[in-house]
Amino acid sequence: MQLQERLSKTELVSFYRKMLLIRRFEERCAEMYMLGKIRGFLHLYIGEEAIAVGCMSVLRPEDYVVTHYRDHGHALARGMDPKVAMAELFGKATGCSRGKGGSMHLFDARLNFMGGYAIVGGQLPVAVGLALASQLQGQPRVTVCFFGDGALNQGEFHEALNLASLWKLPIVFFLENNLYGMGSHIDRTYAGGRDVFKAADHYRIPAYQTDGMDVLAVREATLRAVEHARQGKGPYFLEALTYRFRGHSMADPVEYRDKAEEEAWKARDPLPAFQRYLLENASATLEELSHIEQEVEEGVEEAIRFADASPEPPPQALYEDIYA
Amino acid sequence: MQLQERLSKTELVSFYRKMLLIRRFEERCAEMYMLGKIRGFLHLYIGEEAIAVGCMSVLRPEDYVVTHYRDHGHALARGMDPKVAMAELFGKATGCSRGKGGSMHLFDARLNFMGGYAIVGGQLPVAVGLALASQLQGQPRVTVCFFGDGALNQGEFHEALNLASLWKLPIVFFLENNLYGMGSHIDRTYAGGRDVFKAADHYRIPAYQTDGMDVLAVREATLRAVEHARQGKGPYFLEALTYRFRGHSMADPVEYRDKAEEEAWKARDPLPAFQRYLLENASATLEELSHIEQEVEEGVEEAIRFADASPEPPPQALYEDIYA
Amino acid sequence: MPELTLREAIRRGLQEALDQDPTVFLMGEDVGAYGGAYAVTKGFLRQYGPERIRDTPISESAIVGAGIGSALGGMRPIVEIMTINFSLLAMDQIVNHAAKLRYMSGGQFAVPFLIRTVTGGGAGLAATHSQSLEGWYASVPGLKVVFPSTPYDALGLLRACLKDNNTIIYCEHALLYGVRGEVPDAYYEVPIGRAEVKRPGRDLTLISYGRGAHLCLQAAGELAKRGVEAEVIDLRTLRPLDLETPLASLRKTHRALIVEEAWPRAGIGPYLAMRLHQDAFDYLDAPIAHLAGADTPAPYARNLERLALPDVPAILRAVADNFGL
Amino acid sequence: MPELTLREAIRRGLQEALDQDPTVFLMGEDVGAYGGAYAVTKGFLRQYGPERIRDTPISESAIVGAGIGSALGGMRPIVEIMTINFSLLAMDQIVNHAAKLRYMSGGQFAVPFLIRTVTGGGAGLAATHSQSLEGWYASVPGLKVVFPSTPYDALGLLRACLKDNNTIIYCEHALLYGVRGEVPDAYYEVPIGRAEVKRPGRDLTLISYGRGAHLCLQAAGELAKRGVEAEVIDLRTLRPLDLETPLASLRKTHRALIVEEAWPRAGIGPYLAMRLHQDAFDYLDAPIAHLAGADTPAPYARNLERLALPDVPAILRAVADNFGL
Ligand SMILES: Cc1ncc(C[n+]2csc(CCOP(=O)(O)OP(=O)(O)O)c2C)c(N)n1
Ligand SMILES: Cc1ncc(C[n+]2csc(CCOP(=O)(O)OP(=O)(O)O)c2C)c(N)n1
Ligand SMILES: [Mg+2]
Ligand SMILES: [Mg+2]
Repeated sequence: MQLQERLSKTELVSFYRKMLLIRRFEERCAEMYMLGKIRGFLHLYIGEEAIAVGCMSVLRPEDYVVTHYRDHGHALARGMDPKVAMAELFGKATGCSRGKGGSMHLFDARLNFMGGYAIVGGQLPVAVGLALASQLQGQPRVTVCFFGDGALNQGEFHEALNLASLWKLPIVFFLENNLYGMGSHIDRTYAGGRDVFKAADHYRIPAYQTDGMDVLAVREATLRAVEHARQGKGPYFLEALTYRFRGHSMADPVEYRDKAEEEAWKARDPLPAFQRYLLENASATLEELSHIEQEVEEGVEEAIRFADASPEPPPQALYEDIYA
Repeated sequence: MQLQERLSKTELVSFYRKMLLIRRFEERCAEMYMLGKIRGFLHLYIGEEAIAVGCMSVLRPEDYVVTHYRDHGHALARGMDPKVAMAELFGKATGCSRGKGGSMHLFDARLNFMGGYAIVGGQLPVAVGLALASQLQGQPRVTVCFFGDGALNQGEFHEALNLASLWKLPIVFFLENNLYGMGSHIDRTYAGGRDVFKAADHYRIPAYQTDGMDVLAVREATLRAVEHARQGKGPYFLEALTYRFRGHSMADPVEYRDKAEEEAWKARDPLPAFQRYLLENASATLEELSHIEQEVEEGVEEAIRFADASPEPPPQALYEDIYA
Repeated sequence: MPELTLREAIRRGLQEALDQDPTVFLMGEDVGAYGGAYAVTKGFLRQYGPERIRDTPISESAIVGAGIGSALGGMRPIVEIMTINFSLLAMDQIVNHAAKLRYMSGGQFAVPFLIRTVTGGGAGLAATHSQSLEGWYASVPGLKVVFPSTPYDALGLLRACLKDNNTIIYCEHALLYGVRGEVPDAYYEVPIGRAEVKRPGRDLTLISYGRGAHLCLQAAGELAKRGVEAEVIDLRTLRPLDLETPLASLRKTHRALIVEEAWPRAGIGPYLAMRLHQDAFDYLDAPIAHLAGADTPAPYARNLERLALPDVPAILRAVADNFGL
Repeated sequence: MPELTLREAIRRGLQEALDQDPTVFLMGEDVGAYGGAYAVTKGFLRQYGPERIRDTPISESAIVGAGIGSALGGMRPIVEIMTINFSLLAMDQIVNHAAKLRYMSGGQFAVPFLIRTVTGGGAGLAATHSQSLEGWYASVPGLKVVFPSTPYDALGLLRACLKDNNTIIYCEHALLYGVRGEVPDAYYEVPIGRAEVKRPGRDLTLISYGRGAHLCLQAAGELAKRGVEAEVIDLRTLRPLDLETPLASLRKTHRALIVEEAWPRAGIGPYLAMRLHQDAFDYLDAPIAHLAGADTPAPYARNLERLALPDVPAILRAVADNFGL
């Protein structure tokens, strides 16, 4: 882990807190799923927390964030209240989308968190449109659009990058390359080879590959990318190398991955790694960190209590929010 | 024009005859359209004849040909009877598709001419499937799939190349780059720059750019490409640089092109150029060529007479050919 | 009152919007330099510049997605999908995103976004280019679908659409661009969701929209010569669907024929017929009749294409067969 | 007779085809190493190898196109589109190519191609993942659409589909995979285009398919307790649509309720209702009734999702409201 800008201890610790929040939040989500409190598809971000946290630490409130269905991490990193997020997963009226969107479709207008999209690749053209709006309005707003390696193979990936490049739109395409789309390894689905960021060359979009297990590396890469886009230089493509520690969804027994591969990646778990960094380089103490851990866990428990106690949406909500 | 293989005069002259047939056929099509004998959309291939003729001269009967809606040239070069082609354009029962497909949808099963496809880019995945069938059947069959520069921007282009490369399918992707899709210049629609064949790098598909106004150059490029595919080495990407001399369709007043640009390309008209070549390098005489011209024109007139005299499809044909 | 063609009426509506609302912009394949495949936006590029009249690559999905995104971002995009046939390539964006974002976000977002598209057959374009798919879109909650048949309605509906904050598919029939009609200079709107009785009558009700409305009016003229007075209803909006206007008519005439170009199972006719039969069951002298396009891919040959599409003789035959009139 | 689950019945049919017909192969997202999103093809990769069990990239359009092309080239591909929601991305290939190639070529080609896909709601997957779009495909001339509700029908229809030389959408309801039923060891087929009376009755007719057929059978059980004998018809094939079986029933019962999950305007109910009302007009004691999914995007919350989908109480209410039974 290398630090080029000067970050205060408070800032560094806040990254840790966010990553930990995502981790604990989702661990409890998995349990809530087994209890039947959360239903449908539940895709956990565990293992990839450094990406959302590193990236969001750079963004301004007015920037737009768009992502895929594996969206809890992005929502929390962007600042969504864990109570509101958990209530949404519980399908409650107090959820961010009044319980109507669920895990794959989190939205928070006040945070310019423009949504989790559950059709693989579908969010890319929408994000391009958001960036177009900002450009037309002359606003120095950047759109960051997350997607997985599976989305590389959708036609919309290609169409979106082409359009963004042609029109020099202020957008950062952020690939979370965790090597698998469900059970399919990238080598079997993507003909372009492992250094996927080079795909952007074809569209004349500058690109960079970063370590998705290192929150500071992600932050620095994002700083450059967002700066580029904000200055009107057009789109930027970032690839973060990462790994999901759990199955694709709760239904996935993960029979297609090699155990040694899993272990190697888990040894690079971004949380303990960053904890060590804080202890060694930022004069954090074990006490401080375990205090944070306690606070985070309490926050998650509070979110669960809140979600549990919240009312279901009223029946008439079924027919609300269809038209403006 | 350079000739690396040894071609007999007969062969060379047959290329000339084919190119001329396409040219004269389509010139008369335009007239027939004005007379209301042909309706709907009519897209002329005039100016691009060297591509279809050069390419088809290489293919075997068992190879598959797939193309777009600007398909008269490919059909005739592949050997479709001009009578049958013209009858189809006239909407007659004797047309290749019994009058039901029209100009944009020519098919000829006996020639393995697998069709003109009128949805831009839509033919690419279908062609990939044909190549997959040949691979699974262990046949040394190659599929050649034509498409225009407009199709580059469809997601299906990307999906098809990716799949073909992953599975090493015996297919030649043949881009007819005439610089425009309708009124849109490639510089305004495609972010990858002018040397489009390099797009194939991204999919790790070997690629080559050739002069689409030179029938022998196209032939040689195709020879290499088809050989590669036939030997099981996977897909190949060819780009032929060309220009359509007429409007996009009969409805197009062509107000978006520069006259100087048009003139420069028309000066490279593949027909007179190849005529000169035959006279200078293949000991053809003006007499021979004008005799061919006469024969071709007679053939086209015969096609028109045939189409004109042919019956409309019977009313019950409306409900035939829906299901097998 | 001045006469305009339907094309001119749409042009006027688009120009008004571009002149008055800085958030409006146009985007689509060949809307700029080429002037639009059906010349609706001819000259706009010169007038409004390439920022607001945006030629796009042939990327239907990305174009529609960019429309959705820019609407979310506070703009009011008008996207042209050259013909409704090509909208199949953008179907996911339209159905899974445009129509659902408001609902899935619990009402946090609106998608004020207009898709203009050309629909219908009859021009010899054969199977891939002659479809009437508006019925599918009209079946999707979250979308609205309008389909004007006259210059007056075209302008009035366009104005209403541009004030509405939802995703709307605005359909233009390829064969109606040259239709002329009176259009007042004074400002007016045609409300979304309101059908219109285009000709009053007492003996039967002909219900259609778009080109079909013209055919029904012509058929009504023929019927009148025989003393049969047909009431002609132009639906104008396909979603939300005005059931009250046809129901009121049906209570009077006791017979209705629905005419549309779509395949028999793909249009709005079946749903409308079902609802009319349910809601006016006791008023019906005969079943609700339905004249649709042939249940085949569109053929190219002129004679077959004619057989495949409703026309005035076919309407008269259907009236005779179903109602003995 | 041995009992199988619906999943097992489909597995058996696929295995038979793979064993007996060398032109059959499977292709789709995660059909191989993962074993299929709904575990239908679990173990197939090991059994048949990667040539015939082909994992694909997430490229719905290319996968379907490759299916069409390989069918044109003499193979008999079985493509899995993980859920019908994602088929929107392949809509153009299905509607503009698979359904039309035969017609546009004047009968020169056939496209013997099967698309297996999962459809329906009720699993808490919310708006983008809970749709019932089979009605759209059933409205397209050139396609066939089947939708089995029992293991017996699933295997019998699958066999029939694999002998048919057309493009067929084979729908599997996500909530029916575990349904058990008897499946003979001896070979049989269920013909495409034939509905089945799954329970005879005389007082009213309940018409549905897929999961709805089960709901109707349960509702019929409840009604029987009150002395009301409902005839339950399972359509099984949505295109071609068997009208004769429901008509025969209607002539006997004089009342029919159609039950389906799709949006009110998107399913096959409206067309069926229209045709039944037209063809059995004089037999009807009451209008044909229609119980569809709510006209909303699918909500996530369990209580709302329940309200959005037909269930047994809703069927009983509809029977009471419409027929006073
Ligand atoms: C268009 C579409 N096809 C298929 C699916 C089913 N599906 C959901 S997630 C997924 C894999 C996506 O992998 P990737 O993009 O790498 O994201 P990751 O899950 O690894 O974060 C698939 C196939 C879908 N949601 N949308
Ligand atoms: C999906 C789709 N979008 C739009 C069209 C309308 N259209 C027909 S041809 C064409 C331009 C295609 O250009 P190109 O691929 O370069 O081929 P060329 O006409 O130059 O031979 C367009 C936009 C279409 N047929 N299909
Ligand atoms: Mg992945
Ligand atoms: Mg071109």
